Amino acid sequence: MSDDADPRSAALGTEGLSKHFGGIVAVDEVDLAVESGELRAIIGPNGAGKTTLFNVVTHALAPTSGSVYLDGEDVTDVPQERRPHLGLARSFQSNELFAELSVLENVRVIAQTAADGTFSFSLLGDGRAVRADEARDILARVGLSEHAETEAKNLSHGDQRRLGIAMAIATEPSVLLLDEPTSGMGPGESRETVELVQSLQDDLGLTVLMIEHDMEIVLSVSDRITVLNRGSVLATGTPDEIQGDDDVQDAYLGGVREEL
Amino acid sequence: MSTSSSRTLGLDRLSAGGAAVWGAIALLLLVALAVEPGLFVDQFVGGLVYGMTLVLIALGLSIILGLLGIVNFAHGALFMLGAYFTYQLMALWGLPFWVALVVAPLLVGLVGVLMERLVLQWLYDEPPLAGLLAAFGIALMIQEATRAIWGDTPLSVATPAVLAQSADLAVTTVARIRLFSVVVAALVVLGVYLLIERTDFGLSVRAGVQDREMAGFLGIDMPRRFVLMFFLGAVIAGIGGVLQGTAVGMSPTMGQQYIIITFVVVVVGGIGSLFGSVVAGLLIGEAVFLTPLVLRSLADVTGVGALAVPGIGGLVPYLVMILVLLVRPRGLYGQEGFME
Amino acid sequence: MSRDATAGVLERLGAVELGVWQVPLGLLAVAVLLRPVVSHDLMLGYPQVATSFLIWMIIVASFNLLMGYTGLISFGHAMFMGIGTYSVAIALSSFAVPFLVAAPLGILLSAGVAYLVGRLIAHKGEIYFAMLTLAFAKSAHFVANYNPGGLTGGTTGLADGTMPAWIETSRGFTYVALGGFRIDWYWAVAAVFVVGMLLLWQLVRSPFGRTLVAVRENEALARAMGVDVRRYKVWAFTFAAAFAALGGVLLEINNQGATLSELSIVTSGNIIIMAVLGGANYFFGPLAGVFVWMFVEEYLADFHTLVLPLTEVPLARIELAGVLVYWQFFLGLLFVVAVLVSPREGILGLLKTVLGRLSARIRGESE
Amino acid sequence: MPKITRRRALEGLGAAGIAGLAGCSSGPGGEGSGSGGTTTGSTGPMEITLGLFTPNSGAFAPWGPSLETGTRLAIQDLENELDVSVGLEVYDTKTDPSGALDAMKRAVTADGIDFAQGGINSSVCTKIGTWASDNNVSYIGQGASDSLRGEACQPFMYMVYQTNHMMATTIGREMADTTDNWYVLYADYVWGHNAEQVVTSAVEENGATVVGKDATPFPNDDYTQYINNVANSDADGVALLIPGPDASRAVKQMRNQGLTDITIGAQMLEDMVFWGLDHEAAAMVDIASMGWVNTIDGVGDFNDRVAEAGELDPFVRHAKSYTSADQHVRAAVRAGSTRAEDIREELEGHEVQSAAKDIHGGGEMYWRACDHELVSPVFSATAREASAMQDDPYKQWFDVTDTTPGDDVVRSCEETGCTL
Repeated sequence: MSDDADPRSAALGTEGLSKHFGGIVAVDEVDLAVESGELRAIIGPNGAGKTTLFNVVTHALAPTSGSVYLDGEDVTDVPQERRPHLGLARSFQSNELFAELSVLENVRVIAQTAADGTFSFSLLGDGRAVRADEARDILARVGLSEHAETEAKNLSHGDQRRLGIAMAIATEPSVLLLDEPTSGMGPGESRETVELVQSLQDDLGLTVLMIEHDMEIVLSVSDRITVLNRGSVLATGTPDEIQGDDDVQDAYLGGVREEL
Repeated sequence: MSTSSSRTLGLDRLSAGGAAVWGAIALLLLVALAVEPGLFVDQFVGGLVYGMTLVLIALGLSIILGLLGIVNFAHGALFMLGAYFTYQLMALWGLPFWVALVVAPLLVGLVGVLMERLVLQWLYDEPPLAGLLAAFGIALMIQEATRAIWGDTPLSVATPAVLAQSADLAVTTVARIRLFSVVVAALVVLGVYLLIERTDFGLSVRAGVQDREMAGFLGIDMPRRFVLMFFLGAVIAGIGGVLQGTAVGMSPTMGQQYIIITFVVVVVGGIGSLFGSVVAGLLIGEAVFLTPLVLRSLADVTGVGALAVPGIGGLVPYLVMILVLLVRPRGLYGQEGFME
Repeated sequence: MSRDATAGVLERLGAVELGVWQVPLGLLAVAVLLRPVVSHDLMLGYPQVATSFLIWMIIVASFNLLMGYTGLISFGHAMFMGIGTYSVAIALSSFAVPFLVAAPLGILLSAGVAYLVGRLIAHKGEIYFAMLTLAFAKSAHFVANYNPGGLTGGTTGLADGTMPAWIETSRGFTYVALGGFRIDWYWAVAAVFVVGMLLLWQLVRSPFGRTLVAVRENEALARAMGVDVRRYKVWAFTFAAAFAALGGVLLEINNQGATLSELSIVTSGNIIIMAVLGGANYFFGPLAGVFVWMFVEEYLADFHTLVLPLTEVPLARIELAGVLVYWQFFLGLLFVVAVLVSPREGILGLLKTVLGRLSARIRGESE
Repeated sequence: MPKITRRRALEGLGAAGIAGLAGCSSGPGGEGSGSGGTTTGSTGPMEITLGLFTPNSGAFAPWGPSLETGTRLAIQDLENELDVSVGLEVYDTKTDPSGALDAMKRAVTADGIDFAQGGINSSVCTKIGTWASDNNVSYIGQGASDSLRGEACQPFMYMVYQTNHMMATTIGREMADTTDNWYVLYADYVWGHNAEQVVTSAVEENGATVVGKDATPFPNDDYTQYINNVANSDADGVALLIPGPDASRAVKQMRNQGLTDITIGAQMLEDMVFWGLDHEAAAMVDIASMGWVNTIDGVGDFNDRVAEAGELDPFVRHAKSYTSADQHVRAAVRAGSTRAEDIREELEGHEVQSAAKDIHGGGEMYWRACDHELVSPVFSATAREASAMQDDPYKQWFDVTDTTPGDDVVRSCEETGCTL
């Protein structure tokens, strides 16, 4: 069982994507084809290479071999900073912020970058005014309006994660990679965050690729699920298919159940 | 695929370029050897000795930087203190050199511990700049205190009789005190290697550096281990100071003079790699001693006198650093992701 | 406690709400008030030094574009200042090029060198970058010392024939004389200071400058979000060099020529110290840093030179002067304390905290 | 009524502190004239404020106090002998031209010094001397580089120290007489470069050969590679043109490395640099040219007075500072003015007759008009045997072997390139 679609025509596709660290194979010949508008969950045990896969897809790390496609374009060699401008955005597993800037400024700077490109000599005018309204809209959308002037580092953990999503949205993406958007949140907060992701996806027509641990969430919201194990794809399918897959049960879900 | 092939190609080009560089260097050295064989051997041995002196000073710095992440700008001041404590013990209190060789480094170690406990321990989680600036302030304080206690005028101690003459190495002669320094430096390097790589203590420190929280969970008392590592780094600086003070003499600015070149050694070697510091120290020592000779020989051979740039020796370490870092961004043996 | 970097100190002190005018007005106030304040008898007591203050303020502020706004620490910033100084001195003494032609050329040259060096090293890790700037600065120093073609004057530097014809000087007073006009050199520098600092301020408040701040805050995130971090760093480095050279060009007249100390590592170190002392997080931080540094140095150094005349009381001389000769000890202590409080806040940060607490207390009482 | 300034306030503070500690009240020093220009009052002594520029920090910091002591001794003598009151303001040059210039500007504009003296290294002398001349301030410096009385000479700048050329010519003869093949080690800065040129030509003019030379970084610790060069050459003599403690380091390392039988000739040696070293290393110096040494005949009680002041044992900088203050103040008194033009008129061609002449052994000393050089005798010296070195009450390690009249070795006016 795997992606049936052609990675070269999917919203986001990978073909034989691998990443080696010395002798360790962190990502092993991964083929993905995420269709436009799909919400794809990536699951797998710790150390399965999920975050590394994100890093390779976004070119935070150069792949050892293989290719990455975005809307049919081969973007394998496109540098990391160009990718958001091609519509590929991500959030991070740990809270990555411009810690000492205000929440608004965190989002605004990225909105400005989305408008100006990877580099721009805009030396005139007041930078704080550029795309500030758009940034406020995004904050309103993720429910951070009241914290707009707070320094990002002073936000609560959950709000920082939402700011991470807001920043990713500010790049005006078509494909959004979310690395454990609900980590460290309580059940209620997790639910709100997932709803936020879903509403954003609907409103903006996003394709979402999401690493998530909470199986309940994964099974309830995903269109399809890809299971990674030791760097390679174990299975891909709808939630029902994955739940019924014996390999997955053995390698992953079964283990989880036993632990529980 | 395209990625892999371009990457391999890049590596190929790099190693081809590297081979060309090494070839050119070898050729230049051969020219120098052919033109002035006797001097070449002298300078080669001299560079080795000088390099080991640099290694001795750089090693403590490298430990503190690599393991604790503190850019200890005060390391030069600790080195200087080693020399002045030697003066205090030998010239003022009349104790023999061998006592100073043991006692002075221990005293420097205590000063180091004081530094770490009072100031630097609060900066482990700050960006490297914070530690650097604080250490700079401490260096100023130590230097001024040294001026106040021992004065501005350069001082020296009598070289102990056994070490006072030169040693005949058949191909060249070297001051015995310098040779002694090399032996001590080698022993220190060996000792540090064994401590860090072969003992449980070293293992736990390395684990703690990788993941301090995890080490805390495992019940390893990291703060105490860090103090010990700082003590060790300071002691090594002190040993360097004793040897340098005895061989050359001391002045309140000697710390400043050495700290920058020592940083160059650590950076060329690659931050976080003790082995890199050793290699870089020797490399820079040789470069400082052989470059002027090579240029002079080249000037002789080609007849272009302008090639023998006077005073180039002082610039050589920096040129080596530029070259090494442009080819290998993390220095010779630097770890990926460390201090970047 | 907001540590956001661009807003001026006035707003931070909660003094006046001046909006966009606060920085221009603040700069004007510095230019107008500095000399009377500095030359007050109970301060430094002599007006000429105020000119040096302004020039160093430009230079340190240019460094803070790197350290405070982009998060790049350069150990070789003096090199870019020195290129400006030497360019003008060489142009005047060896080629009889007019100052007003040489100065822009010097600034361009400095920016050009910075651009090339930046392309090579701006993407390196923090410590590697710092050490490489040091290496390039050492090389520049070496070249000037080597005195190629007799242009740089080696260790003597350049003094003869380095002054433009329109500078008049007599017993320490310097004037700019242009077509019958004669104004004090201070006001000429003050005008350049205000214009230059306004340009720098516009640079840091512009969209470009805001992106630099994002790079400082989180380089990896900025890159992931679509910022070409390396190019921004290269251009920040280039602009910083241009402003440093602007200061260097003024220094050429102020110091009557060029000497090796304008290229030395010690000078680079002093620039860092001044930036940190004042507070790298504030636009006015470097200005405060220059003020404090020059003031502390002169003030403390005076204690020992002044008490020395009383040699007839040797014991007392040791008691007082003996300690203050080592005033740098206290400078070191100040540094350690400043870093322990916060390495990026400096004097202005401390001041702000103290005033903030005070005003909170006052407000608390009135409520 | 004197203005209350910060400096005066601090001075008062210092005085009060001292009074409290020592239990005696002693007012602050002279008020200073503050006016510049002519200061002869209708009554009372002539008041002069002298600005001293001395390296209290930087590479030459160890020298700092000696300039002040020498100056103070001269002021004592002048005030005893003449109807004059001399105030002294001391400034730190930081061994740095820019730092020295800042101090000079302040001294002239704010503290109202009448004239200036001091400065050791040539770059500092050039910087503050040029500025002083441009601003009509008289200045006597202590640099030894020939450029200071050559292309860089200035109308109101004077030099009290014998030049590199004078000392090299003196020592060059002796070096060539002693042995034939010389290796030159010179410090890589302006004085060293100048010394290298003059010593090389002096050695070669006298029939010996310079077989090799190296520019050594300054300051520098490790001389091994240069010593290797010396050892590998045919040289049987090494000319040390290295100032400060670096010279002593080089000698010590030569001894450690076993290069003990080589002849060492030192240009413009200042014995003080050896005093941190053991006797044996200093004893290796065979030939030295010196501007002054404390074993000159006829020095009188100068040595004792310096030793009493306590900071450093008497050496050349004490004598040169004494001479500077002595000559400057006397010129002003003779002229009845401190204007730079008037002092220039008094100094040019003036023959020294004061105590400054006695402490230099009584040989002829005069201010040459064409380049403002104080033409004075050059001393040749050699180190004593280690056992014969005297340490108490002050260090006497070197003996004068010969005294060469200044006129015999000074460059002719045409050769200097100075056009005053």
